[in-house]
Amino acid sequence: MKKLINSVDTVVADALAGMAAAHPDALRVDLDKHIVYRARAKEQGRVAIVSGGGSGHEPLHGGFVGPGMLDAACAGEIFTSPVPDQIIAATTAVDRGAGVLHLVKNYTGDVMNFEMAAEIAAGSGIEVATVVTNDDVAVEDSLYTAGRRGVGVTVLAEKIAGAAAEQGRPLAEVAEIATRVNANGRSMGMALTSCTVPANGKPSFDLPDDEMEIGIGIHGEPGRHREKIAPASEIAGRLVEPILAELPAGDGHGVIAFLNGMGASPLIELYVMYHEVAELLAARGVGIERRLVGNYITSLDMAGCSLTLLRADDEMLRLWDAPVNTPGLRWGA
Amino acid sequence: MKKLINSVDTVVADALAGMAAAHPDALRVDLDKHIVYRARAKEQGRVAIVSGGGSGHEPLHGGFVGPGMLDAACAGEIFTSPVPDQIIAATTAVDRGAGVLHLVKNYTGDVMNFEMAAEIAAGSGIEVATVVTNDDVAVEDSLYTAGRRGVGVTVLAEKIAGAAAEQGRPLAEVAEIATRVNANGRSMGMALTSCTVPANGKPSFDLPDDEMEIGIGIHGEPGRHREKIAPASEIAGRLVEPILAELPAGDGHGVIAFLNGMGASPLIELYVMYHEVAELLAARGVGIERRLVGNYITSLDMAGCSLTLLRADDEMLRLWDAPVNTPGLRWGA
Amino acid sequence: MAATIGSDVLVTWLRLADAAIAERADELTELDAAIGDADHGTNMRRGMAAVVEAVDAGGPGGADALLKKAGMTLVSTVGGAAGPLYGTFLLRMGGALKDVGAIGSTSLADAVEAGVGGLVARGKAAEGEKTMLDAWYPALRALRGHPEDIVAATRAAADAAASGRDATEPMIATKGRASYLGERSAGHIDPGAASTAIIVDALARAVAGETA
Amino acid sequence: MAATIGSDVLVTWLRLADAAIAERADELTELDAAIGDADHGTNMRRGMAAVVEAVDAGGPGGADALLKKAGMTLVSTVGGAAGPLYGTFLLRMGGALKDVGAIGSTSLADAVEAGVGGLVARGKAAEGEKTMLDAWYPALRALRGHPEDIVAATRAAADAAASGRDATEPMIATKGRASYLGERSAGHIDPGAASTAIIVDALARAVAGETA
Ligand SMILES: Nc1ncnc2c1ncn2[C@@H]1O[C@H](COP(=O)(O)OP(=O)(O)O)[C@@H](O)[C@H]1O
Ligand SMILES: Nc1ncnc2c1ncn2[C@@H]1O[C@H](COP(=O)(O)OP(=O)(O)O)[C@@H](O)[C@H]1O
Ligand SMILES: [Mg+2]
Ligand SMILES: [Mg+2]
Ligand SMILES: [Mg+2]
Ligand SMILES: [Mg+2]
Repeated sequence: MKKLINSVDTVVADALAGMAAAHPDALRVDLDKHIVYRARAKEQGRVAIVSGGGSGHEPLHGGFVGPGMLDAACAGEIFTSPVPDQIIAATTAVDRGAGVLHLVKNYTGDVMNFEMAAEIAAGSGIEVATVVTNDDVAVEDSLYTAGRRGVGVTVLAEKIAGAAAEQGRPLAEVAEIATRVNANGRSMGMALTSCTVPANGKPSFDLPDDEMEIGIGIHGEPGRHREKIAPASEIAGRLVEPILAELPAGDGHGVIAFLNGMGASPLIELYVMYHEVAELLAARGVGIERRLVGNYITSLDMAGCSLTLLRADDEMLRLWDAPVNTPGLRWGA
Repeated sequence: MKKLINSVDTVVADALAGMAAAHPDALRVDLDKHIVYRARAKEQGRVAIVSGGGSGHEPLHGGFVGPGMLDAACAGEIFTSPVPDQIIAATTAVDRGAGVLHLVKNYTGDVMNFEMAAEIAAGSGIEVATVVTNDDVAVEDSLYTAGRRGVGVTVLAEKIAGAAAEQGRPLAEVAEIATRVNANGRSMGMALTSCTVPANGKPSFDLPDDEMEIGIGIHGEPGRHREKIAPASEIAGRLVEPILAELPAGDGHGVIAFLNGMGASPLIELYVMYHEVAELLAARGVGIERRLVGNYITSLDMAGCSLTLLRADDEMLRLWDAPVNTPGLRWGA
Repeated sequence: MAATIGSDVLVTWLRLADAAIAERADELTELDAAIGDADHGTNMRRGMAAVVEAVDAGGPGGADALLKKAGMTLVSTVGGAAGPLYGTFLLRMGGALKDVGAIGSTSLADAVEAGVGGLVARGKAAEGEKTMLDAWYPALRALRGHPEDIVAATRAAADAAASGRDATEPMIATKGRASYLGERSAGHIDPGAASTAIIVDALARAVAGETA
Repeated sequence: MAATIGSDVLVTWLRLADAAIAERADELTELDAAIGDADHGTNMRRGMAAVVEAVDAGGPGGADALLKKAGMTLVSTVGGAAGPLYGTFLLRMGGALKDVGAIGSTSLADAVEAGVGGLVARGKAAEGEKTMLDAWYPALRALRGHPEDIVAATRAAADAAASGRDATEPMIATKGRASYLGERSAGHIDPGAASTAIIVDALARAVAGETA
């Protein structure tokens, strides 16, 4: 295992210290509890948004803390959801009297820890709403299983709900918009290589030099199946087709197309992939209203990419265009 | 070799098509000549800046085209400088009557191709000034050699000179500022893995599982020496010390600290590295005025990082803080 | 043949469990790498170490208080699925021992049953979904088989947990991360069932008189 | 024993050089991977293919026009160090052949000397710095050794270029990318010297009557 780290036990703490040092004017990092806050809290009377999850997906979530997006992010250990104490502390700190939205990716651990925290926070008089993202079409959705994973749509939900909160909308509305984003967004990912969890010290799965995994998540879980590596144009098809098969038609609205890198695939390759995705969507008659290409929700040092399509109505687009000023996503501000 | 590409011959063309598709409102890409332009040219009477170089360093240079930074970027083949025809076409297209600055990284090929282009452009009546960056302390500077490589400082020079050009300063002043940035900036890089040039199909150098290269450039050149992998804190020392040994004292001004990823190292590791760098600089009494952490000048799929320190006077800091709105770097706009 | 145990044995249990988990953490992580996210051993080691630290720090005795403190510590330090699950298990188990003085086989089984009820309430899984429940349920049934002999009961429970762990190998997961793999989850032992087998074995050893 | 050649032989030269470079492009790239940036073979293959395409497209004949067209094509298609260098070489070589009718050994040597002068003017390197100059200078000296026999002269030049190429192996580079490696550049053949040896060999074969 080759990584720029000090030791497997201090990766998360060291990276948070680095974030604090890199963004002293924008962020305040609780290095004890592993919580990233905005340097300046938003005004009283506004809904706050707290997210969080295991580390290893940077810039998600800490990099999305700032005006127009999150109020706080709780960083768990690598691929391990944060604990209720962190979530309660963050929720209490950012509540401006208008309630707090918990944006949670659908993993058993994340859901349970946020659930415990929300129960306790509610008990202390803070209004908490929870929206769970579950956009990964690689996983079958069923009442009888853990359901689909929350992946790329989380970034879009954090941005769009964040803008709604910034406008002063009430908690129920902010939660409704986040729910709507999740309901209209679908994702699919693929990997050229496994990631290596530091504490494990070796790749989570072995992948021969001429094969790729299709349908991977963001935690080094192997995918749904394996096949020979293929040109970018074919890989684009493996991502676009299953998404379109499950994407709500949504009154023929166009999409926000989000081509995401898994951490170790360079931007030049992500642009190659985005070109193929855009061509495919054009051929399928799907209009692209907005685009995002880059490493936003990663899986440590995995090479590969994921595609998220969000069928976006006019309100979502307006909120998407609203100013955002975070280390990981910034425009209009 | 595992890459998200269609074929080794079309990587650059496909990636440029992807850039065009990903940023239709911000960029205009000449897919024939491989030149990235701003969607809206700047006003008449302003100095324009053209840069460029081999591809494989994304977002450099095309991702830095936009208000506050470059006017055009010429994309060569992978690791191969652009040809004079491209540079002449870009120079002619962006000249707004106030002359054009060529920002060139110090590699024999880049220097010669820009030189030929500048001769021809000057012949057709366009005022051209050239600033060559050469900040890599891994390479000895000598009158009798090819000299130091241009690496990380190029990003800072593009930003700072870009802001000066935006303010309407004359060509000589813009060139002087770029020269000053280069003169006061130094860099040092290291690699955990080699990159793989697509047409070569295998890593440019072999590196055992427990070794790293110190003093690498951005083209998969092996470094100056090889050693056992070490904790981030020690790696930080390998970068900081040789830079400080050659960094101008500059009236005790603080620095802009730029911790750059080589393409395949995830952000969590870059933050870990930045933390160590910041601690070391504090211990050495070097004030950090501004910081930039991320993948900005990459070397395909190489894992590793480089550090650039720029001894920044007040004018440089003001220009650094000025609005910039490009796909790769954006603030205040 | 001991008929009852005191809370000192539960302290020993937690210490033995900590040591066994620490020793086998890499194995647990490797099981999790195959069908999950390669953190179960790291998570459990961190949590059990914190539990022993909390126990060492002392405080009001009694099985009830001890297990509640241990449960709260797991909830606060583990995260992921295992934190809330094992944490809730111990919290409920402690609750069930509230007014029990000397703990016999039946009251221990009642307490484990309360713990398992907590697991189901939290995780909403059932037996046969390839989770830690597939080790806990057999363990509970085995405990009930020896109402008079807590040593035999816990030894039988440990053996049953181990068999339950092995029985998860061919299962196709429908809960937890392994469910994302669908049919590819078959052929691997569930990491949570494996950690449960370790923990129940530590219980049997503590009850049998092993010291930590 | 031919005493002179016409521009048709130069066309054959370019074609043979294209074929030989294409065939050995991977080898050149591998040499460049060791001490440069792994693109020399790709660059040269792209450039020579474009040269042959330009030659095929026809246009005004004559050694002068032919080599200028080839040089401009290299400048416009290769990039990197090799594009301006080989491009300038051919431009200057063409210029030197401007008013030469039938090309004899001496006028060929004069033209190559003009080309080498272009390399030095562009690249500001000297012999012994581990660049293509270390193949060109020996080739030029060998050419001058057979003023009456252009076949023998070019064959000697090709052999000298090959020896010059091999002699770059122990050198420590002070120009070009390999210079970044300092002492680690020793032990590797310079890729530009290797491509030069291929190109001079193609010249000798064309002059000896080989067809493309
Ligand atoms: N819904 C559930 N009910 C019971 N046990 C579960 C459930 N989901 C997961 N588990 C158990 O948790 C174990 C995984 O724990 P761990 O790896 O620490 O958490 P995470 O899956 O969040 O990384 C699984 O092996 C399984 O035994
Ligand atoms: N200053 C120079 N003078 C002469 N030849 C040079 C000089 N610099 C580099 N070269 C030659 O160019 C070759 C490299 O060409 P190429 O790989 O195509 O360009 P680049 O170095 O830009 O990638 C070297 O092997 C060397 O022979
Ligand atoms: Mg986990
Ligand atoms: Mg090159
Ligand atoms: Mg796990
Ligand atoms: Mg080269």
